[in-house]
Amino acid sequence: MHISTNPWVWIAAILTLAIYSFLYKDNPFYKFAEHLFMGLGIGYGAVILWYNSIIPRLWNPLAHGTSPSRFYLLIPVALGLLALSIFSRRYSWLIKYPLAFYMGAVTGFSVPVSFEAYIFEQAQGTILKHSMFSNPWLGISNIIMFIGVITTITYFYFSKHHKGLLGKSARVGIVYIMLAFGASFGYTVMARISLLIGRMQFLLHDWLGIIK
Amino acid sequence: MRRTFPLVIAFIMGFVMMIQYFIPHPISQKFYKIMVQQWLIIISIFFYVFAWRSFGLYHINKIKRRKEGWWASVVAFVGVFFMLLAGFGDRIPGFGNFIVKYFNFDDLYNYMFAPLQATMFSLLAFFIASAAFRAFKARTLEATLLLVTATIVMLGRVPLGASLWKGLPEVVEWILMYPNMAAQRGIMIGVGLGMIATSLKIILGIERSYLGGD
Amino acid sequence: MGFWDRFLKIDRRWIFLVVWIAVVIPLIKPLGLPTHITPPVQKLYDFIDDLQGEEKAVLLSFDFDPSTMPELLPMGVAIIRHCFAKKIPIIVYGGLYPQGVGMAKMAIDMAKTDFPDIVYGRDYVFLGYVPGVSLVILSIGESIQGTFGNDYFGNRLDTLPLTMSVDNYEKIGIVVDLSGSSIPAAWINYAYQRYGCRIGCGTTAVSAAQYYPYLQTGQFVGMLGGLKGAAEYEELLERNGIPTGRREATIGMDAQSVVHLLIILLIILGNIGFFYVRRRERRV
Amino acid sequence: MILFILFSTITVKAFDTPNDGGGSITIKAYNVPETVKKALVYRKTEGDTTYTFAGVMSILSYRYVDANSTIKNGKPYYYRVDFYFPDTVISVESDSPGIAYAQWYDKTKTSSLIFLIVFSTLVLVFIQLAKKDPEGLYIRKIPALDAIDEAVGRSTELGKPTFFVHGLLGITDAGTLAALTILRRVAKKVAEYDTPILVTNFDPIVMTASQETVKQAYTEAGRPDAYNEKNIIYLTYEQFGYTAGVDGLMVREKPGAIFLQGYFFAESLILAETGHSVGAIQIAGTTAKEQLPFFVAACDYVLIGEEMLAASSYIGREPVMLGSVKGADWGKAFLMGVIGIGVVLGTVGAILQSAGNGALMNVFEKILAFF
Repeated sequence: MHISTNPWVWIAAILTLAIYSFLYKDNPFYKFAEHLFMGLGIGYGAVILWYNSIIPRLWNPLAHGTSPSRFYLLIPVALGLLALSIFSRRYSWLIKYPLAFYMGAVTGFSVPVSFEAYIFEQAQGTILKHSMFSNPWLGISNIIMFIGVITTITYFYFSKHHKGLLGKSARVGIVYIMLAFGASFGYTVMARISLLIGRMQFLLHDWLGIIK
Repeated sequence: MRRTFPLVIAFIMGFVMMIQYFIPHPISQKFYKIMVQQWLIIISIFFYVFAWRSFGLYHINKIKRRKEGWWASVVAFVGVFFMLLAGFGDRIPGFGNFIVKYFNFDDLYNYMFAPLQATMFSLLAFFIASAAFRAFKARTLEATLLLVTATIVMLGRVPLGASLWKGLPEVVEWILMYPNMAAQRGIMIGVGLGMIATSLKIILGIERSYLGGD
Repeated sequence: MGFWDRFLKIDRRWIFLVVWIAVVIPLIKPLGLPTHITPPVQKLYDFIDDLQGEEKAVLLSFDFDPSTMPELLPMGVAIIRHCFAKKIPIIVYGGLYPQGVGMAKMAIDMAKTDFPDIVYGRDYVFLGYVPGVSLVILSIGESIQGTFGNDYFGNRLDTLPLTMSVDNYEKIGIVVDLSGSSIPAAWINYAYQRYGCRIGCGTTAVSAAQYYPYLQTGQFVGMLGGLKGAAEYEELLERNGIPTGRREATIGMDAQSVVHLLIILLIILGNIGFFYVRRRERRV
Repeated sequence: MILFILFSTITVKAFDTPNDGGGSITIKAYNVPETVKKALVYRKTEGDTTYTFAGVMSILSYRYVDANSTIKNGKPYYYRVDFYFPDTVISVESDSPGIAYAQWYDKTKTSSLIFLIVFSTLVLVFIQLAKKDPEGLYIRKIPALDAIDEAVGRSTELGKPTFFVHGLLGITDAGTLAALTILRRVAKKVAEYDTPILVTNFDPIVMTASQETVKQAYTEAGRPDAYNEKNIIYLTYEQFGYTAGVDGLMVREKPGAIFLQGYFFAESLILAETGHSVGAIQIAGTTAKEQLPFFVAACDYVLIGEEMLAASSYIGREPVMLGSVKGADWGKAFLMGVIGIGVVLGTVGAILQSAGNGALMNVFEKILAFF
C-alpha cells in the first residue's frame, strides 16, 4: 500500500468521495462539491472563451492583422453588442436582430446537411441491394430491417388515426422501438460501469495505492 | 421594424446558407467560411454575458438574504475565482510565477474539475442498476421485449457471455445490426424530417418562439 | 408483507452497495477472462495498419472529456502506440472541444514511453484547441496550417515536416474520432460528406449502438465500442508484437462481467417477485 | 508489334473536374491493359518546356485528380501519363489540354435539391390548406401531452413546486424549440394553479428565450404580476456541473412534477433517477434517440423523438403548425414510397439478373444513385 503524498490527489479523492456521498443522501459535502463544480464550470468557460475565441478570432485579427477586410469583423461585433440591449427595458427588442441572424444562418446550413445524414444515408441503407441477398440468412435479416424501418416510420405518422393497416403497422413499429431501446440499454450498461471502474481505479490505485 | 425585419434577416440568412451548399464556386465557399468560422462565433461570444449575469444574481441573492445553505453560493464563487486565477493569474506582475508553480490551470483541471466530472458521470453505474431493477418488469409485451433484449445484450457484451455460449456475441451483433438499427433509422428519419420542417418554419418566419413569442 | 413485497420495495441504496462491491472486488483480484476480437475493431486496425508506407497520416481527434476518459483514453493510447510502432505519421488533435486537449496530452505521454526513436514534428504533431466545432472540421478541409497556425506547443505548423506535407484531408488516410457524443456524426457530415475523407470512430459503449447505422452504410471504416473495443485493440497490438504498456481496458473488463451478471440477476429476481406478488394479488 | 497495339489503344483525357470550385483537373485513362503496375502523371502548361511530376494515378480507377495549388482557372494544362508495365514503360499524352473552371452548381447534389423542393412545397401547401380549413386537420393523441395538466395539478395538490429542466443543446436545435413551446404550456398551467415553477438552463440564449416564454405564459394566464425572472436560472456551462446542480435542487426543493425536455446526453438517467427518488411525476421529451431508453425506464411519460416536435405543434393548435406536421407526414409517405419502390425493383432485379436479364437492375442502380 502506497498512499499518495500528492496534495492534489488528495483533493481529487475528497471531491470524488463528496460526490459519491450523494448516493446515501443529500449532505453538506455533496452541496460543497456541487457548488464548487458549478463555479469551476463558469470560470472554465470564461477562460476558454477568452483564449480560444476572443483572442484568436477577434483581438488578433483586429489588432495585429493587416488585411483591410479585417474591419468586416466589426459587423458581427455590432450584432453581438445588440444582444446586450436586453438589459434595457426600452431597447430590449434589438436582441431580435442577432438572434434572427444567428438562427437563420445556422438553420440554413443545417437543412441540406440534415437531408444527407438523417434521411438520404438512412433511406439508402434500407433499400435492399443485390449484395444483401448474397445468402438467404442475410436476405431475411435485411427484410426484417426493411419492415422495421417502415413500421417505425408509421408510428411517427401523426395526421391519421392509427387504425386498420396503419394501426397494425404502428403497433409493429413500437415493438421494434422497444426492442431497440432494450438493446441500447443493455449496451450502455458497459459504458457506465467503465466509468465507475475508472473512478475506483483512481481511488484504489492513484490515491490509496491498494491495487497496481 | 421590431417584428418583421428580424424575420427578414432570418429568411435571407437561412436561404443564402441553404443554397450555398449547392454552389461549389469559390465566392460561395468563401462566404460560407467567413460566416461559420468568424461571424457566427463572434456573435455567440456576447451571449455568455447573460449566463454570467444570471449565475451571479442567483448566488448573490442567496448570500445577501442569508438563505438556507448560503455558504454553498460562496463556494460557487470560490470555484469561479479559482478558475479565473489559474487561467489569467500568470499575468499578474510579481505573482505570475507563484501561480504557474503552485496553482496552474492543468492541475486545477486535472485534480478538481476532471474528477468532479468523472465522478458525477460514474453515478450512472449505480442508477442504471436501480433503474433496471425497478422498471424492467414483464408487465406488457413491449416491456417484456425491452427487458429480454436488454438482458441478452448485456450478457453478450462481456467475455463471460461468449464463454456461456459461443454464438451469443453474434446474436447480440445481429440484434444491434438489424432490428435495433431498423428502429434507430425509423426514429432518425422521423426526427430528420421534423427537424427540417422546423428549420423551414424558422426560415419562413412561421416558427418564432426563439424570438421570445410575438 | 411477505419477503417478495419487501424485496420489490427494497431501498435502492442496498443496490448501490452491491454494485460497488461487484466493481471493487474484481479490480483487486482480476479473474483473467479471454478477449474476442469483433469485426468493427479488426477493420479499423487493418485500415490503419494498411496506411503504413502510404505517406498518408492518421488524424486522431480527442473529442471527449474526463467523464468518458476510462473508456476512450485507452483507445487513444492504443492507436497512438499502433502508429508509433508502424511509423505511420499521426496528427494528435486535442479535439473540437477544449476539454479534449488534456486527454490528448495524457495519451501521448502514456504512449511514447515505449518508443524512444519517435521524433516530434516528423512522426507526430500535437494540435491544440481552436473554437468552432463543425466549422473546424470544414476548415481542416481547406488547410490545417490556416486553421491552427501553431501546434499545441506554439511551433508554427509550416516549420514542422509532418504538417508541411499534410495540410488537408487529401493527405489524411483516416480521421479517427474518439468521442462519447454526437461528434463522430459531425465528422461524417462535414469531413466525409464534403471532402470524402474516411472516418473511423472510438466511442463509448452507449453511443456504439447509435453508430451501427453508419458502420453498415460504410460511413465509418471501423469502430471501437467502449472498454471492450479498447481491450480488443490492446489485444490486437499484443498479437502483433506492439508494446501495450499497462492494459487498462483489459483489466477493467473483468469487473464489467461481474456487474453485468449482477444486474441481470437483479432483473430476474425483480421479475420473480413481480409475478409472485401479482399472482397472489389475483388470487385475492 | 505488341507494343504498338498497347500504345495505340491507351488514351488519356484531361478535363475540368466537375462540380467543384475550380482549381482542379481530372485526368482519366482509357483502355489500359490490366498488366500495368503503376502510372505516374506529369503536367506542363504554356511556357513550360518540360513536364513536371504531378502525382500517382490509381490503377484501379485509372483516374487522377490534379488539385495542385499552382493550377489556375481558365489556363490550359497538358498532361502526360507514364504507364509502367513489367517489361516496358509507355508514355501517353492527353489528346487536348485540360482547363479548370469553377462551377456554379454541384450536380451531385441534385437529389438533395429535388427532395428539398418537394418537401418544402409539401410543408407550404399543407400550411396553406390548414389556414383555409383549420377544422379538417387531425393530429393523433399524444398521451404524454395530456399528462402535463395532470402532473402540474398533482404537484399543486401536494403543495410542491414544478421543475422544468432544459436539455443541453442551444436554441438552434429543433428539440429545444419544441421544449420552449412545451414550457409555455406548463408555465401557463402553473400560473393558473398558482404554484411555483423553477426552470433550469444550460444555454444562455435558451435562458433568455425561456424568460420571455414564461413571462408571456403568465400574461396569457392573467397573472403577469406573479412572474418572477429569478425562477428561470442559469446553472453552469458544464454538462455534469449542470447535472450536479439540478440533482441538488431536486433533492432540496422536492418538486411534485418534473419536465425533462430537450436534447440530453448521458446525464438523462442521473436526472431521471434522482427525480424519481423524490417522488415526482416525470414527463420527458427528447430527440436524442440514445437517451430515450433511460427516460422510458425512469419517467412516467415520454415524448419519443419526432413526437416531441409534433407535440409542440399540437400544443399551439395553430393551423400553420399543424399544417407542417401534415406536410412532414407526406414527406414520410413520399420517402416510404421511394424506399418501397427501391426494394421491389432491387429484389425483382436481383432475381431477374440471376436469370440473365440485367435491364431492371440498371433502373434500380439509377434509383440508388439518386441518393
